[in-house]
Amino acid sequence: MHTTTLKLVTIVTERILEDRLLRLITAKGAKGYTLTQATGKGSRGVRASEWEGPDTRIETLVGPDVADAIVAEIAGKYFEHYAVIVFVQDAEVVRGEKYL
Amino acid sequence: MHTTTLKLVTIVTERILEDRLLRLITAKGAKGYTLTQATGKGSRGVRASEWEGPDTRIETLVGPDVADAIVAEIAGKYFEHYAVIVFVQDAEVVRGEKYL
Amino acid sequence: MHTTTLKLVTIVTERILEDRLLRLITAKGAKGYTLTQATGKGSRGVRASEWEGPDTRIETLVGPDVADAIVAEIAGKYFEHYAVIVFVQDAEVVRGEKYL
Amino acid sequence: MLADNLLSPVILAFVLGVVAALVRSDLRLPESLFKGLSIYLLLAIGLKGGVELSRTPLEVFAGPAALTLGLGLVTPLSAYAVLRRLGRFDRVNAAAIAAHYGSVSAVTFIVAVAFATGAGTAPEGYLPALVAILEVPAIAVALMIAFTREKRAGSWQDSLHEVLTGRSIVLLVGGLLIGWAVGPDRFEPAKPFFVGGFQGALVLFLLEMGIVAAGRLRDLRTVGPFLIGFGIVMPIVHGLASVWLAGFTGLSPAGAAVLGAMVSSASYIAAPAAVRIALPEANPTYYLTSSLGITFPFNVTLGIPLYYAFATWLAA
Amino acid sequence: MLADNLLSPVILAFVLGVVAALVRSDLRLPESLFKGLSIYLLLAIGLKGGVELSRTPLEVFAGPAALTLGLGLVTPLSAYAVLRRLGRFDRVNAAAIAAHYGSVSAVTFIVAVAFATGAGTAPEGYLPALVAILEVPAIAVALMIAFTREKRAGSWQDSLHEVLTGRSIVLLVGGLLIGWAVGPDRFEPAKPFFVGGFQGALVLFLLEMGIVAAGRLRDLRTVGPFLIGFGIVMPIVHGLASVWLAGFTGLSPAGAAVLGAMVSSASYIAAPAAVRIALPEANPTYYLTSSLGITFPFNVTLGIPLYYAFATWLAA
Amino acid sequence: MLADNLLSPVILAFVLGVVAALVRSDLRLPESLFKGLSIYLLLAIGLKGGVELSRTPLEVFAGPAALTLGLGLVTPLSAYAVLRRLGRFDRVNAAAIAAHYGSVSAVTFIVAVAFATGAGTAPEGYLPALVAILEVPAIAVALMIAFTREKRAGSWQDSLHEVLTGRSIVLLVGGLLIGWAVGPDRFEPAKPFFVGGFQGALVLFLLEMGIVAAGRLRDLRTVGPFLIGFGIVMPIVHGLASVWLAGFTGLSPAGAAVLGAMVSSASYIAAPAAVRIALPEANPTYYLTSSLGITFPFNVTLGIPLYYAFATWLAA
Ligand SMILES: Nc1ncnc2c1ncn2[C@@H]1O[C@H](COP(=O)(O)O)[C@@H](O)[C@H]1O
Ligand SMILES: Nc1ncnc2c1ncn2[C@@H]1O[C@H](COP(=O)(O)O)[C@@H](O)[C@H]1O
Ligand SMILES: Nc1ncnc2c1ncn2[C@@H]1O[C@H](COP(=O)(O)O)[C@@H](O)[C@H]1O
Ligand code: NA
Ligand code: NA
Ligand code: NA
Repeated sequence: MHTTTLKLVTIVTERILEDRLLRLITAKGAKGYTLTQATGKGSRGVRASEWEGPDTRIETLVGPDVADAIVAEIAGKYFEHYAVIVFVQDAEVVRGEKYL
Repeated sequence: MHTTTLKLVTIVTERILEDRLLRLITAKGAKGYTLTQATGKGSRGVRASEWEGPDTRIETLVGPDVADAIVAEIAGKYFEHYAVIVFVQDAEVVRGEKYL
Repeated sequence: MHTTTLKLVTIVTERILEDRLLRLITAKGAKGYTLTQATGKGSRGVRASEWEGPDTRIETLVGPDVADAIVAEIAGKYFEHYAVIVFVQDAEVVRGEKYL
Repeated sequence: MLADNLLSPVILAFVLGVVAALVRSDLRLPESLFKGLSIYLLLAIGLKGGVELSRTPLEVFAGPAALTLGLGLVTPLSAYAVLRRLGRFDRVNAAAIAAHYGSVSAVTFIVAVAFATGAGTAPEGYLPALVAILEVPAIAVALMIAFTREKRAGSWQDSLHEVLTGRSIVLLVGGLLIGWAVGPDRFEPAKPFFVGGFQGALVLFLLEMGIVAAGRLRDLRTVGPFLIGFGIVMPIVHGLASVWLAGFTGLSPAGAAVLGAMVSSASYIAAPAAVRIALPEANPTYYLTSSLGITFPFNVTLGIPLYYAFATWLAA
Repeated sequence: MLADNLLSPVILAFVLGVVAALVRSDLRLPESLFKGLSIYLLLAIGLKGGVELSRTPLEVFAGPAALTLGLGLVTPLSAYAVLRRLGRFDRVNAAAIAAHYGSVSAVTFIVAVAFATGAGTAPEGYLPALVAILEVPAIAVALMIAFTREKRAGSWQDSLHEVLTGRSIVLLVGGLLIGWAVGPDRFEPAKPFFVGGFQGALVLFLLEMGIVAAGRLRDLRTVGPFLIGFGIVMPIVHGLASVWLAGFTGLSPAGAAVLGAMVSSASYIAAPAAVRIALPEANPTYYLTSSLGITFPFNVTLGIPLYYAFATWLAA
Repeated sequence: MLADNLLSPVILAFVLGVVAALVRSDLRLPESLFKGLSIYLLLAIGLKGGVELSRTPLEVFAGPAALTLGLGLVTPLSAYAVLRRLGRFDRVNAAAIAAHYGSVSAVTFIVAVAFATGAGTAPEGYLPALVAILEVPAIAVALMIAFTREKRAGSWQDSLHEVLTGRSIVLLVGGLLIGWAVGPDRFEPAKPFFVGGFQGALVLFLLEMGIVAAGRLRDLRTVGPFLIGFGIVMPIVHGLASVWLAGFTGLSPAGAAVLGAMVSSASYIAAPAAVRIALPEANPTYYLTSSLGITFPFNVTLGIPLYYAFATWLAA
């Protein structure tokens, strides 16, 4: 089966940034994304609205350049003031061209 | 600690296919799976029943052959008409023989 | 963009162990974690309280030594009697030093 | 009378939901609550219908039941014919849409009952049994059309299992049987919850329905003018014809109006799930946008008062 | 009288849930709603019980309370003895199951109260306080048995913390204290929600209970005939004995019947969580299937009418 | 009178929630249910307020409305001044906290209405309209202060969109408009749900509020004694001043007391979301702990009876 190696970018952040980050990754070239509800703990304890819901976990499969662009933009804009974590992994995708 | 390298197959698809895909991966040899609720956006916008709940995210740790068989069957049967994405990663599993 | 390679440890287990495992990973040196609700099937079918909620999925990004320590402790203490699965993957993390 | 309908909390909550979605508010009922409300509403109408059925003589019920079954078999055919001939849809998409318009929207039914009751004349209490009768046949008929000639990607046995064991049918039929078995007295203690709370729960449900329906509006351009027209004219035709026929079965004007609303309505819970499985090649944008984005809003605002006016005019 | 019980919406909803699961319907109450309903039901019975307690003289309450405490200490021992001697279970599994049969199922209690009230004689209003008294001791006793001789994988301090701070106890005891503190007048505004809506909410809850219990049925073969018999005979023995003893404490026949139902019932919320932590080696299939798949359905359908019949017969 | 407030099920449920969190119970309302309850409560007060507004002459409403708007503009300034001068907070954190104390907590409002009604004198029914008026201006004013001098990390247009289209405003304003449009008669069928169930739903909501607020308590040490004092004294000052001013607008003593509670209260739904986006540099621990961990518990227990006592004393 022919597969392509893409980058799986996973972002976990406060719910309040969800819309903003989805716009950001779409703008950088992501063709799709998957969201799951999450909660978590990191260096920043408090969330702005506890009942706005907990964190959000965003996964997007993208090419390496798009991955870099997304990571750089998030690091630059959101790392300082918001609770956010970003990590990147390889993933083999069938018919992966669709996501490039 | 002795570990085995297995394949982590992740599938994100419309909720309506959940039962069908779980039967499929079990038939192909998966010994277990983990489900999380997800929502997402890809090339197909619309879901059949918006309140049946959003997408489902299926993870299964399997051997390389089973992974191939699962990916091939899903690609053949569901890629054309349904919203579905499949990707495969390596994962180190303790006492991984249990899942082979 | 400067990144660090960390270990992503994923644990899926019965809800009833959630608190215990979070204490365990924190004690072993994890600086944070992300939780999602999950359900699943493996070799042990039954859960103690079906409405306590299904399984829990814990992700933690840690250094290799911490990853080993977490995996060893969970395997030793919980594999025999509880439904639990643990796997480890590599992940590139921006400003990953924060999590070491 | 139209004002009476449009100025009800239920309809205005729907409008509020649409507005909230258009201004991109973060207002959304949590999914589990929405699902819970739909379970509550379906079970409640089943129970109430069953209690009424337990005191309805069979001969009173037989006529309307037979008519409903007949309409469930005929309306998918009329919808299919119009979609193929006038709309030039291919067989698969025409059958998919026809399944929706032959089946029934439980919420439209509920709003129609609320409207008729509010207008002063409660319709027959056993009508929920007709909702259950109307739900399945149309889907079966439409899928049969689609499966007669060609091989299909989906499975139509799977799909029928899906409808028959689907939430709507289980709750409606189960509720009817329970209500029928327990009768009015033993139902009494559960009444505050299932009857007293009903209208208010409906307000909350329609708030979210508005948000969901608004999400379909952006696809109006995609589906084109024919389907928009179809989503308004087809219900009117089906609805008025049903009201007229209902008169011959002994249904009261209010009951005839509600039956008209039921038959005119398009399913958006049972049918989409069944069609997605049986006819995956059909485009969900067509059937969801027309049933949820056009016919549902039309019916709950203008359609129901129209059927009601026609029913009272016929009776006069 | 049996028909009166079996034909209540609450019991039939349970049956509907079982049927829905057996035909593999997609009907399920969302988990968060089910949890929410359990919180509501526990808080509601706590509040109502507390309000009643505030007007019950201590001397009236003392007898039944002492009896309940005694039964909470004795029933795990009798269950353990039977499981070891007759059932040939090992110590750990016997203790695990005994913890369940010594403790109490709040839903069985609620159904029993509804049944007695429906039968025309409301039981004493302070009974919820007895549920709280009955919940914990049995679990402690059973775990003590398991921990006396051998070293165990689990922690029994952890486990006790789990029961004592668990949802059931916090809501029951908290509700009792609140109800007792506010008294009948200040409770009035909250009554429509907690009293009026109660029976209906119970219908919805038992619908899901039926689905959950049906999931246990497939394990009936695994657990074997002894445990099936145990799950029916043990409750009858505990229940009838409790009804008989209750007569000496001044409880009314209705109250005695409800106490019988409580003592006969097996916990499936507090006990499983506690046992899972204290005795992870015990097989959950045994204790969950017997308490949830056998004893619970038996009690809500046949057991409660039986205890009630015995109580009225004793009083006559 | 203080006992009357402290012994209500609503307040005691809040206390139970705090206790449950402190003993580390697993009791938590599922997130979706908590969100659903907040939607229900906001829509319910909007609807009831709107129905009342539909029979309130404009000249009666104008005075209190103008006063409320004025207070919404002034209180963030007074809070800011105190925080800067006496508290030595930097501009950003002072503005962030000021936004919360200028805006309003809907739950405090609801508890105040329940208290006044329970004390025998129902406040004016149109007060929910004032909640809507009070919610937004303070946030705008406070953000303006923060954005005047320096460049900021966040966006204040984004933030305003967030408040204006946020759940609270959409439900309050939407509910007001619906209630106003339908009037008392057409609202009747929805009353059992939205009015009858209200107090009980509030009990459940405050149970979870207690758990959430307890989670803030551990940060009390971090925020320091000044902010603790501020969280008690500032509401008293704002509250008493508002009660006094309300007397001149024709509001009844009960209405004046409720307005005092509103103005004194600190937002913890709309404001935190808006501030997080506009002023990400501000530390959420400060504004959340003071509004949710200090001012909210203070107001619902001691503050409301105080404002009420002052209002009745003024009127006597
Ligand atoms: N080491 C970690 N492993 C996994 N998830 C983490 C880790 N640290 C933080 N997170 C997640 O990222 C969110 C923000 O973290 P922080 O910015 O450190 O407060 C947390 O709420 C967690 O969900
Ligand atoms: N590039 C992507 N990255 C992550 N998830 C995706 C991506 N594209 C699609 N998905 C997920 O796969 C589902 C189906 O996608 P599609 O078949 O493209 O409509 C979507 O609902 C998303 O949850
Ligand atoms: N092969 C697998 N792939 C993915 N998840 C699994 C697998 N096996 C088990 N799990 C998850 O781990 C949990 C415990 O598994 P077990 O201990 O085998 O009962 C299950 O409930 C699943 O969520
Ligand atoms: Na129809
Ligand atoms: Na028992
Ligand atoms: Na304020």
